Amino acid sequence: MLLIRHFEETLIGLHDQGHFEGHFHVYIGQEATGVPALSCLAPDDHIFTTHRNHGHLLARGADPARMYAEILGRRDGYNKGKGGTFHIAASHLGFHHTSGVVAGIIPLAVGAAYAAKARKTGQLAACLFGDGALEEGAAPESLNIASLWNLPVLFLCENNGKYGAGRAIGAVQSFSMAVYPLIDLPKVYKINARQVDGTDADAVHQAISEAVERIRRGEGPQFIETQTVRWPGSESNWPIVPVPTKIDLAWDVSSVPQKFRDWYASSDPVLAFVRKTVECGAATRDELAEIDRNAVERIDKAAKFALASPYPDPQEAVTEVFA
Amino acid sequence: MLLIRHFEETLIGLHDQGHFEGHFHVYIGQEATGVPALSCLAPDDHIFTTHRNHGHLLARGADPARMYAEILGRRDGYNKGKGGTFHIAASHLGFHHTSGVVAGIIPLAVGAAYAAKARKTGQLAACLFGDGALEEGAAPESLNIASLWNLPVLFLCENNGKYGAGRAIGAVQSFSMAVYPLIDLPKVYKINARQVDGTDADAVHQAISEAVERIRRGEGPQFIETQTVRWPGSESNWPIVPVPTKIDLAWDVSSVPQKFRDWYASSDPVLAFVRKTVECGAATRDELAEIDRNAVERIDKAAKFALASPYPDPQEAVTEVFA
Amino acid sequence: MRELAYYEAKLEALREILAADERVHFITEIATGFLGLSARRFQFNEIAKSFPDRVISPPISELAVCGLATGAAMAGLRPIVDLITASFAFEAWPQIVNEAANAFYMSGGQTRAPVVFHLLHGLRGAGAAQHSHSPQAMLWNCPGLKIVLPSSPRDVKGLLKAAAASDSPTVFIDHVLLFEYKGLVPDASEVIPFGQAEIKRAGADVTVVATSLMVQRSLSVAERLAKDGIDAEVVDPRTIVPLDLETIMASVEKTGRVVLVDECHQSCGVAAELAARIAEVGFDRLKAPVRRVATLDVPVPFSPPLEEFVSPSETRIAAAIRAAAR
Amino acid sequence: MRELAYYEAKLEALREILAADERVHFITEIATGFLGLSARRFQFNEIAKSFPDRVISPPISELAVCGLATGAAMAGLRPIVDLITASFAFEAWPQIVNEAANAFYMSGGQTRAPVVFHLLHGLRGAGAAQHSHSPQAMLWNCPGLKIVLPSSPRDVKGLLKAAAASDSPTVFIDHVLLFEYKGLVPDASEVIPFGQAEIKRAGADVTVVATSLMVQRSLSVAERLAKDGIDAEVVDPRTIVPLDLETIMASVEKTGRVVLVDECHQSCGVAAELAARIAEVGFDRLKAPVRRVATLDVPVPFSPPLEEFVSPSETRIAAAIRAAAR
Ligand SMILES: Cc1ncc(C[n+]2csc(CCOP(=O)(O)OP(=O)(O)O)c2C)c(N)n1
Ligand SMILES: Cc1ncc(C[n+]2csc(CCOP(=O)(O)OP(=O)(O)O)c2C)c(N)n1
Ligand SMILES: [Mg+2]
Ligand SMILES: [Mg+2]
Repeated sequence: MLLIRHFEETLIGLHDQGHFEGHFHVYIGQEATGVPALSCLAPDDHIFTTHRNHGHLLARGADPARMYAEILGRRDGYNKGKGGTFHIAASHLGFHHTSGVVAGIIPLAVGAAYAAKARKTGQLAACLFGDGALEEGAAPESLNIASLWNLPVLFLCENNGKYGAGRAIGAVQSFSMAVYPLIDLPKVYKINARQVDGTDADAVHQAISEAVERIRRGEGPQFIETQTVRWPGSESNWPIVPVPTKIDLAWDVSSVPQKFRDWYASSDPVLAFVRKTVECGAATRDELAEIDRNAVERIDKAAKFALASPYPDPQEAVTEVFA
Repeated sequence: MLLIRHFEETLIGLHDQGHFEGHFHVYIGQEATGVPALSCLAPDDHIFTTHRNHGHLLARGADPARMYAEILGRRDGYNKGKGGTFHIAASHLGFHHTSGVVAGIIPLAVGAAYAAKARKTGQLAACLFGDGALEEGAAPESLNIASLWNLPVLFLCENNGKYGAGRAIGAVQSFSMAVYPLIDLPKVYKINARQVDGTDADAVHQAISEAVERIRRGEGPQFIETQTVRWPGSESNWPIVPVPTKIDLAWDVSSVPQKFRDWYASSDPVLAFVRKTVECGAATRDELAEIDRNAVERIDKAAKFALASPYPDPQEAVTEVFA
Repeated sequence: MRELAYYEAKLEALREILAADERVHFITEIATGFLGLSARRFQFNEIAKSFPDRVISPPISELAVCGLATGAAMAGLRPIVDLITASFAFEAWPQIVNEAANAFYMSGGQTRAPVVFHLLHGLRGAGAAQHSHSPQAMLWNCPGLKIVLPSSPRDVKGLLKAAAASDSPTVFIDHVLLFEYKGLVPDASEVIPFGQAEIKRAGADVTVVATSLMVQRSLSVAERLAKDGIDAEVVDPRTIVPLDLETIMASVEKTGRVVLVDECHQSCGVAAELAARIAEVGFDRLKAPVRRVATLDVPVPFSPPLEEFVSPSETRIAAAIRAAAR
Repeated sequence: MRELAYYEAKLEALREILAADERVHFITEIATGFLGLSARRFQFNEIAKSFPDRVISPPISELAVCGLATGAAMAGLRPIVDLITASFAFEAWPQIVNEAANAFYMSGGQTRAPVVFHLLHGLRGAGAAQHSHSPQAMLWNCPGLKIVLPSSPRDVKGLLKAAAASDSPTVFIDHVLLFEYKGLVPDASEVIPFGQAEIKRAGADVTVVATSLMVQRSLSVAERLAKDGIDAEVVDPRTIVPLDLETIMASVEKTGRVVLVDECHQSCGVAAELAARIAEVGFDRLKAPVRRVATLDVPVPFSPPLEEFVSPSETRIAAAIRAAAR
C-alpha cells in the first residue's frame, strides 16, 4: 500500500515537472482494496483493469520502474511506450489488456472466464472497474452472460464515490445511477453480490477470498462492491498532492492543509492500516517507518530508471500492428 | 383485432405470391396487447415501435392500404416505399421512427419523453418492444436515464415467449436472459413495473390506462410486460398461416392442423376475445361475423390498392436525404 | 476438385475448422446461424449438433458478445463470432475497433487476440437502410484488423481457414447473395493466404477491381462486354488488409484503365482508398480517370427499383467499363 | 471584428445559441464540458450556470444519450450532445449512424432529427490508441449526416451557429489543439453556411486541402515554404458533407498539383475520398500524383516521438508539398 501511495505521489511530481504529457488517474485512496483483493488471486488468473490501473499492477508485483517507463513513454516500459498510463499491460502477471474506455474490459473479462471454463484450466478472470462503468450498457450485457453461462469471473466494482461528488455515490442516491445500492444490479441478474468497506483491508480480503473460493467451486460469477471516499487530490482533472504521505500522518494530520485534512484523518486507507498495524502490535512505528523508507527508496530508483530509459526509436511506431 | 389478424394473414399471402421481398414479422398473437394499449394514448403522444409494428399502427388507426403499399415498396406507402415493413412511420399518428435494430427505439422514446417534459406539452412517449430488447445494453442505459430524470415514458415490453421456444421465456427461466421475471430489471432502476396477461385485452387495458395516468400525474416512467404465447406460424423465419382465422374457430378448432391446434384453442387472443364478447352478451356471433366480413373486405380493398399503386420513380432514391 | 455451392464450401470450412481445433468456439444465433436468413440456413443445424459445447447461442448483446470473444481469444481460445447482418457490428463497434483492433499494438506486442468476426454485408434485397451496410471501409480505417472479402466457393473455404488460423483479429465479410454461386473447390484442404489477389478473369483493356459479390457481378458484365470487343480484367484482392497492391498494379500497368466496383457507400468507401492508392503509384500509367461504381451516397431504400437504382448494378458497372475503355 | 481565441469563439457561439432558442438543450459532462480536458474547460461553467435547465450532465451512457438527443430532436427540441473525446462516439455508433442518419430518409421525409453531435477528434498528445480517433471518414461513409470541421475562431463560431440551425443530424468535430489559436471574429452574429470552402491562403503552385487542425498546420508549413519560393494555396472545405468541390477544383485547375492533409488514419480516410473525387473530375488537370498526408495506418502510440512519427506532422506535410511542387 505504501509502495502504491509513493508511486502515485511521485508520479504526480513527474507530471508536474513535465516528464510526461496527457491525462492520467491515480489509485490513491483505494489501496486497501487493490492490495488485499489481488493477493487472493492465483498466479495464472486473468486480470482486466482500467484507466485506474497503477495500484492493481503494483499490488500484483509489477515492477514500478517498468511502469514508470511506460507512463513516460520510454523504451523499457511494459508496453514499450506504446500504451501509456491507461493501457499498462503485463501479460506475465495476467494483465493482458487494460482499457481506457469505461466498461470496455467487462466483456473482455467475461470472455477470459469463458475461455478458462471451456479449457477447464481452473483459472478465473478478475474484472476491476469503477462505479461509473455500470452506467454503460456493456456492463449489464456482460453480467447477463456471465450469469447465464455460470462463468468464473470476479467483478470488483471500486466505488470511489462514497459521500463524494463522484458518480454513483456509495451512501446516497447518485445523480447518474438509479440503481441503489449498486449491488442490486448484479443481483437482478442472479449474481451473488456483496458490499464492503474498501478502506478496510481485512474486510476486503475476507470478502474477496470468499468470492474467489465460490468461483473456484464452480458457483459462477461473484460481484463485490468496495466503497471508498474519493481522494481530494483528484477533485480537479489533473491530480495534485495535498501533502506527501508519511507514516506520522497516521497520528497527526495537522500538517495537511485544512480543506484536505478530513480525508487524511478519517478516510485514508493507508494511514488507517498503519494505525491498525501498530495498534494490534503487528509492527512498531519504527518498523513501519523503515518499511516506508524502503518503499520511498524503491520508488525513487524506479523513477530514475524510467527517466534514464531512452525513448523508443520512432520507427518502432509502425511495428507490431499485427500478431 | 380482427383487422390486424386479417391484415397479417393477407400479408403472408402477398409475400407467398412474390409481391414483396425480404424478411418480415407479423403481429399475430399479440393483438390483445396492441389494441387496448394504444387506445389508452392521447392523439398527440409519441410512439416508437419495432420490426413487429403492423399491429401497433393499425391499432392506432393507420390506413391498411398505405401500410400495404409501404410493405410492397410502392409510391403510396407511408414512407413512399423507402422504409418497408420494418420502418413504417406515420408521423401524424405519432409514429416518427420505427427501427429494425433490436432496442434501437428505446433511447429514442426516452428522448421524446425528455422533449415532452422540457416543452411541458403533457405528451408521453410510448416505447413498444420485445422481450429480446432487454438483452441489449441500450435498454438498461435508457431505463436508468428515464428513472433518474423522471421522464414521461411508457415502456411496453411484449414478451411473446411464454411457454415458447422464444427468447426471454415468460413462465420459466430463459436461455438468454438471467433476469426473471423480466420486470425485475426496470424495478432495480426504480421504475414501477407490472406483468400482465397479454392475451387478455381487458387486463391490458386496465394496466396500461393506470400506467398512463401515473405518467400524466408526473410519476415518471412506467413499465408493463405483457406475456403472450408465440404464434406457431412464426416458428420458421418466414411466417406461414396454419389456417385463416374465422370467427367460428373460437368454438371449434377441428379445422386447424393438429400441431397448431393448441395455440388456436387456448392462446389465440383474438378468438378468446370473440368468445368473451359473445359470452358476456356484448355482441352475438352473427354480429361478430358481420364485423369480421367488413374487416376482410377492408383488407381486401387495401391489398388491391397497394397492388395497384405504382413503384416510385427510381430517381426518388436520391431525394430526401437531408431535411 | 469438386463443384460446390458457395454456402456448401463455407459450411465445409467451418466443419473442418471446428473438427481440427478444440480452441475454436463458434458463437452464433443457432436458429438463423452462419447462413443468415438464406433458404439454406437449416443446413447449419447439423454442425451445431456435432459440436454442442462449442457452437453456442448468445443473448442479443452484440457488444458484450464481441468483447467476450475477444477476451476469450486473449485467454487461449480462437473464437469465431457470427454477427449475421453486418449492420449489427455497429452495436459492437467499441469492442471491435477500439479493443480488439488495438490489443496487440497497445500492449507492445504482448497480447494476441485471434478472434474472427463474421458479417454478411451489403444490399441483400429489401434490407432497407438499417440492414444493408457494408462496413468494410469503416473497418479499413481502423488499423489492427485483417479484413477478408471472399467471392467464390474456393475462396470462402480457403480464406475462412486462413482466418481461423490468423493470430490477429480478423473480420470475415461475405454476402448472402453469393451463397448459390457454384465453383470448383479442391478436395484437399486448402488455406488461401491473406494478401494474395487473384485475377478472376484475364483481359487486356480495362482493369476492374472488385470485392465480394461485386466480383461475380463484374465477371458477368465482363462476359457481356467481351462480345462487344471490350476485354476487361477482373482482379479480386480477396483481402483488403493486407492488400496485394502489386497484383492490382501489374494489371493497371497493362491496361492503364481502371474501374473499381464496391458495395460500400461511395464516400470514403473501399473504392475511394483503392482509387487513391492506384493513382498514387500509377499516376503515369493511367490513360483515363479511375472510375468508381459504388452504392450511391443515400441511405439504402427499401423499394426494389429504388434499391436497384442506388446499387452498383450491372448497368452501372457496364457503363463505367465502357467509359473507361473509350 | 475582435480577436478571439478559438475556445472563446466556441463558447460565445454556444452561449448565443442557448440564449436564442429555448429548444436547444446541451448535454455534456459539465465537469469536463464543452472544452474537453483543455486547461480552459472551467470557463464553460458560467454557461452551465446560466442555463441550468438546459445544460445537463448525463450518465456515462453514450449510446442511450445520443439516442435520447435524437429522439428529443424528433419530438421538437434541438439538442446538442457533447461526446467530448470523439472515440466515445463509437459507443453510440448504432444511434448515430443507423438511427439518426437514416430517420429522415427512411420515413420518406416525415421525420426530422435536428440533433448535433459534438466530438473532439485526433491526436491530442498522449491520447494513445483508444482516445485519438478521427471518425469523420467513417461518418462520411454514412449518408444522412452533415459533417462540420472548423479550423479557426471565426469558423467555429459561424459553423456552430449553422449546425444548431440545421434540420439534419450534424456531427460537429473539432480539435482540442485548436483552442488557443487566435483570429478575428465579426462583432455581429454570423452564420457560416454549410458547403462553402474557404481559401485560407492563396497560392499559385500547389493546392493543399486540409481540415480542422490540419489547416493550421498546413498554413504554418506554407509560410515556411514560401520563403523557399513554393507558394501553396490552402483550401479548407469547412464541411465535408456537404462538400464544396467547386472551390477545391478551381484551385486544382490553377495549380495542377494537390496535397491532402488529413488526421484520419490513411486507409479510407477523408483524404482518400478527396483524392478519388479530385482525380475523377480533374484527371486532365493534374500535373503530378495527388499526395496524401494522413495518420499512418497503425493504432496511435502513446510515446511522444512515436506519436509524432505517425502523425501528419509539419515535416511530412512540407515534404509532400515539396514533392508535389517539383
Ligand atoms: C466510454 C467512455 N466514456 C467516457 C469516458 C471518460 N471517462 C474517463 S474516466 C471516467 C469516469 C469513470 O468513472 P468510474 O468508472 O467510476 O471510474 P473512476 O475514475 O471513478 O475510478 C469517464 C467518464 C471514457 N473513458 N470512456
Ligand atoms: C441489434 C440487432 N441484433 C439482432 C437483430 C436480429 N433480430 C431481429 S428480430 C430479433 C429477435 C427480437 O426478439 P424480441 O425483441 O423479443 O422481438 P420479437 O421478434 O419476439 O417480437 C433479432 C435477434 C436485430 N434486428 N438487431
Ligand atoms: Mg468512480
Ligand atoms: Mg420476443
